[in-house]
Amino acid sequence: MAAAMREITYRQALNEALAEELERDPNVFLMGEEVAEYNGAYKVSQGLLERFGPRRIIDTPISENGFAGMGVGAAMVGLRPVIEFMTFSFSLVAFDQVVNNAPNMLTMSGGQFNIPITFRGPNGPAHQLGATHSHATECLYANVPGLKICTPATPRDAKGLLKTAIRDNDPVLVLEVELLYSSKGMVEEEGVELLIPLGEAEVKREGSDVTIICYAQTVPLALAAAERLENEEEISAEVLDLRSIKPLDMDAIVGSVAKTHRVVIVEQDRPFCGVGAEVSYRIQKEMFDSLDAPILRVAQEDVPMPYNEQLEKAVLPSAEKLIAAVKKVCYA
Amino acid sequence: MAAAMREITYRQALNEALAEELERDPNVFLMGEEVAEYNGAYKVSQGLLERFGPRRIIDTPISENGFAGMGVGAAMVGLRPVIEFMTFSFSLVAFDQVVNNAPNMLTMSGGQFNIPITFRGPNGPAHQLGATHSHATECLYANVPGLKICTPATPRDAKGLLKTAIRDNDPVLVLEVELLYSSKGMVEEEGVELLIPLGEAEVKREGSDVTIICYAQTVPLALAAAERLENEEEISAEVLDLRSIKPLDMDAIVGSVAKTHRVVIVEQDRPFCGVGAEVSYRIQKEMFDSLDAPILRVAQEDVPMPYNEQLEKAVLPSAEKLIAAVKKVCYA
Amino acid sequence: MAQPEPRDEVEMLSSMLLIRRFEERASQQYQAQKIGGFCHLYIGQEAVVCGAVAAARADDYLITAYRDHAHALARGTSANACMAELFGKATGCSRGLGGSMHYFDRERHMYGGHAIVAAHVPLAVGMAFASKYREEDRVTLCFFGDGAINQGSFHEALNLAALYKLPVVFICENNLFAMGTSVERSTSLKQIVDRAEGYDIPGTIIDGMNFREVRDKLSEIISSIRADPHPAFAEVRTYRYRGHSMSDPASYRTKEQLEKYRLDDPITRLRAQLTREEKLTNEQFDRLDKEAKEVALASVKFAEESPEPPLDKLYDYTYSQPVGQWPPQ
Amino acid sequence: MAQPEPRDEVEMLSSMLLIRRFEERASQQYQAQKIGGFCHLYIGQEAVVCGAVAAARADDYLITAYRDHAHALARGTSANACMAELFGKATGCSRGLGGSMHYFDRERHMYGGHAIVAAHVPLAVGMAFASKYREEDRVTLCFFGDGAINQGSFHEALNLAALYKLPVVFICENNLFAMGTSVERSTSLKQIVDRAEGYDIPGTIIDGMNFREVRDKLSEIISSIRADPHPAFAEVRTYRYRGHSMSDPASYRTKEQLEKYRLDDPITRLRAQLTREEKLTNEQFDRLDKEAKEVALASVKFAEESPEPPLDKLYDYTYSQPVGQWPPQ
Ligand SMILES: Cc1ncc(C[n+]2csc(CCOP(=O)(O)OP(=O)(O)O)c2C)c(N)n1
Ligand SMILES: Cc1ncc(C[n+]2csc(CCOP(=O)(O)OP(=O)(O)O)c2C)c(N)n1
Ligand SMILES: [Mg+2]
Ligand SMILES: [Mg+2]
Repeated sequence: MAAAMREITYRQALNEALAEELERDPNVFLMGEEVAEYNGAYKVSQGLLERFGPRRIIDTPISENGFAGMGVGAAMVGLRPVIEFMTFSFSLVAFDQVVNNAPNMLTMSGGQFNIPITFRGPNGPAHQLGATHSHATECLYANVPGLKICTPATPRDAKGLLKTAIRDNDPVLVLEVELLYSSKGMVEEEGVELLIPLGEAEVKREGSDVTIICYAQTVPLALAAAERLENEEEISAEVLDLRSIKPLDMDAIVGSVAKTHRVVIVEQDRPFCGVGAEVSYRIQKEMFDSLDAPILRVAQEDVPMPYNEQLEKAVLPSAEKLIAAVKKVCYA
Repeated sequence: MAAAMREITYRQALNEALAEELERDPNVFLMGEEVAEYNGAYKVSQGLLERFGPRRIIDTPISENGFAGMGVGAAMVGLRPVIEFMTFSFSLVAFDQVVNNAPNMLTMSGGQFNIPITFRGPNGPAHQLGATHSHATECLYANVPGLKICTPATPRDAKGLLKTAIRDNDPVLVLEVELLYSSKGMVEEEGVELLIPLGEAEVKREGSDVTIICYAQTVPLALAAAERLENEEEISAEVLDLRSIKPLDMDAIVGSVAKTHRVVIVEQDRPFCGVGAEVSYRIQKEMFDSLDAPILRVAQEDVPMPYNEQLEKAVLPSAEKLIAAVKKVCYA
Repeated sequence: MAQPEPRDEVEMLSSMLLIRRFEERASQQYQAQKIGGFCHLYIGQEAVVCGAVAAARADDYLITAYRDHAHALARGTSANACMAELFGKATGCSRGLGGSMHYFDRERHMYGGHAIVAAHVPLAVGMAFASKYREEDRVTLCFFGDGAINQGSFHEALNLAALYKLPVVFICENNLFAMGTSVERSTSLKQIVDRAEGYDIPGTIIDGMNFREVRDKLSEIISSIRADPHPAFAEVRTYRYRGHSMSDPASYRTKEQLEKYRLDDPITRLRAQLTREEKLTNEQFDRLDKEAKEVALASVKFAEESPEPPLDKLYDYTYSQPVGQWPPQ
Repeated sequence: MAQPEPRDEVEMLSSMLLIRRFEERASQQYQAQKIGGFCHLYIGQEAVVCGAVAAARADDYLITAYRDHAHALARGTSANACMAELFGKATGCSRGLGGSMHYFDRERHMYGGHAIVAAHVPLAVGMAFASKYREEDRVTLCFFGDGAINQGSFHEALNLAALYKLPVVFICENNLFAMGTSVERSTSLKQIVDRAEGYDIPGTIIDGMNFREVRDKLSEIISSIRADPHPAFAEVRTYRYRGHSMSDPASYRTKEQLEKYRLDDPITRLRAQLTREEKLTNEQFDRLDKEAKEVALASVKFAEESPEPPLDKLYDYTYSQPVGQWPPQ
């Protein structure tokens, strides 16, 4: 990129995206639990109440189904709501609104009502929050036609994807990563219009022996593993960050796999009917003959998340598990 | 089977399963909308109120989240609830109870509380019910650890699986098929204890050229297609009915594919992160070298279900689509 | 506030007639299997939506559940567009994609047609939020049944509306039954209107068989909301003559009960009021009814002759703008 | 009903002391990063659960939200098991798998420990349903916060409990805040107890800083329920001294407010009542407090020395019986 860059946190990047879009479009508002006076449970909305006032930064009771539905209704009459779920684990009590009302309205009304809404918040396991608070919802929502889903892993992607989501005329879920809120990365200076299209993956690291497909939490994990594979195993791994789960960037996937002929998918969700299952189906369908090994996935173990730290670690995907899988597909 | 058989409907089979288990175990009760005085929206619970009384056959208000949660609570203290969702499309408003409370309790309590509950009702598209009423939820629930999911396609499987589900000590979803309620099939005489284990697929038709993997609605469809393939294309298709989505009977799948080396999955749900994706991942992982063609899936089109009959037909999997896919994998 | 002109009442009477004749045709066509899916008839409840529409402004937002034919017709959606929707035709008010339960008419501020019980109540609150956000004096009319008040989304929506003081009237069409379940068997209250107390929302009971009472009481409520935005709750007592849906024999209620309400028929009642006041002659009424029947009949012909929605547009209604690599090849 | 013996009150006082000292240790260990995840302290609210437990029978069902340490301790779960749970150890009351928000103790009829706001309220109704189904005279005590009453599951649960006349006491621990949101900003009511009117459930306001008032008013309610099963609602007014969770500075409230409640401290208050009545000497109190501190301190040592849950049991808690081909290889 030509534009001058500076280093900011993932949290700051999201905050800038919200501020810029609130500034740009008077129809944009932010609604959710603790987003205003508390400045956000994870401080993503820091300072927005002060800057934009209580008309546009709105605290809600603990009524996810209610305020998610309010967002859909407001979107039907021309506003562009940004609905924050304190975490997407709590979106499960609003599941019907997100799955039925937001994405079906356009079809059910014969094209009369598109729903320009953004649902955002942290998604996936954080650290020792236990079974009810660790849900990775991307595969649940990806199954639903009419939704778009992006999963930023870097500050730059976080800012660019959230801005794009807010401008999109259909429902978009921006699934953030709690454990990355404080992570830093280079992002274009404020004022530079940063829009990253939905449905475009990005090669985060070039490689030739194997393609590691990742997103969100598993991107830093994949990059670390790739380093170690380079140094310890002389395996050159290409790290492809999906960035969007839906639509899925098959061109980028095919492009990389055509080069490497080997694939490991590392995902933050649970395995059964997860993102890895979908991606692997598509790859084997399109590239059956150019695959030199079965596609392997590294996902959560298929158990409710335990609180205990060691057990949680054992459930989650890890660099070790990923490296083992890569070595398997490389017969190394 | 040695036991004498008679022909009954899928509806009748479910009704017998409920009656037999209510008879056998005083802790079993049936709760849901219109299950008692109305004899069930689809008449599955016909006559049960009269026979077992209002203490055990309980009508509820339209409060799915509430009565699903009641079921979980009652199960915590030793009852064995059977919760009817009028359709699983309405289970989406109870999603949190089914996904968080029922399957997580055993883990969160360190093994103190198992939840012997059965959630049952029709699932998947019926006929022209539109986007909100046509959800196929199997892949959403299959992603959740701690749940078991079965999908009977015949009266015999319906009776045997529902009885097993009610006796299971953990949460089981019995996903029925509205369009099959009036279909008939041979079932052991009443009194013969019919229990079909969860996690056991069944070959519904032997074949040698290709394995068609199906379940629920798509079983009759697959059998019809297999007939036509035999007659019109001289392709011998083996039809494998999964019967349970979770646990998945990989032994049966591997056994069939080892013979045919070709697979088409025909599923009633939506494609993205659906059952077909999971099954295809597992097959290519286990049997990469014995596959002679990419695995293909035939699922719903990835759009909200339209009301119009022709468009609905175009969205749904069909014998035509299945035959085309089979011919592709057979290079026919 | 000022009584609307009698002209309006005659107009609303023919609107009620059209709704009834339209649905009689619809039920006939359903039996002839020209119509698929679920079909819920409104016959008997006509005074409720017509009274509300008479009390409201044409640009007030209106949203309801799946028993929605009347709500579109009362707002002026043509019988042709409504019947075509039942036939699943491209000329339907939802282009044949929504069906009986999902009527929409953006132009007439009819926001559906929603089939998940009570899931549209939060939508109504969001629409009212938008009016307040934009400082418009629009009021949102949110219709739902007696069965809807036991859903969580109803509860969350009412608390939110009260908390934010939003301009919305929650209109509970209490027809005594949710499918086969009577109100006493679904709700732990002597009267539904009391539920509004749990949110400090003012509640009113209205006789839903009496057009004038519905119109006048809602007029008062709506103008008080326009003056100063706040939510209000109306329990409108009415009755559906037919079963819950076309497949329901309604054996859970007595002939006597049905007869009692038929004697109180909203159309007969308004007609009587108007004739007594010499604002309507029998001839005029017969003409109105004849017109309604003709319009309904014509709508069937229109629907039959209308084209199916094009198959090649299958993927055009999932997203409103082109989406990268979707649909997958 | 007859006043419990003074002995009981002294016992409950030490129970309150143990809760406080235990949580002071827990907060210290959390800062030392021996404890992970979220940790919500109950300090200041001790009289609520202790009053309820004193009013109830040991076999009455008890269930609460995630601020649950006190509910287990008051029911007799050992400080060791509670502290070990925070440390994620195999000796914890949930074997280290549940953590702070998910305490369970089947033996003592403590049914959790639930972290999704209000999602446990329907569970409580199901437990009460089971008692009635089995014709037991057990009462279910369901605790939840002021923030929980705006969730749909709360609403559906209360209507169901009232409809089926189930023996359950809904105990709203109103500590004025849900995280940073005060009750006025979350609920459209002057007083929370009024929400019970929307279900025809009898409601009572209780001073949650006064152990005796909590015990006596709940005793009355519980015995009336035992005599004739029905739901009841109690708004118990209390205050949490600490932030919402360990990470919350609680800058949304004033020092003055906190001080006001500290002056009304439930432990100091019960102590004063007992000493005034010469049922407790200062020496006795100091001994009780010393004991509580020792037990809390010992629980830390116990937790530290306890084993981690075995890794090879990772798959043993997903299903309670062996499952065909699961886990997949
Ligand atoms: C969440 C949900 N549960 C169940 C249903 C099935 N259902 C459709 S209409 C209905 C009864 C609704 O009754 P009421 O609200 O009184 O409206 P009415 O039919 O009387 O107009 C039920 C149970 C549904 N559509 N949505
Ligand atoms: C459905 C849901 N939404 C949001 C949260 C996050 N959350 C946890 S506790 C809490 C506040 C609850 O306050 P209250 O009910 O008053 O209980 P208190 O913390 O005061 O004991 C919130 C918003 C959650 N756990 N579940
Ligand atoms: Mg009704
Ligand atoms: Mg509180």
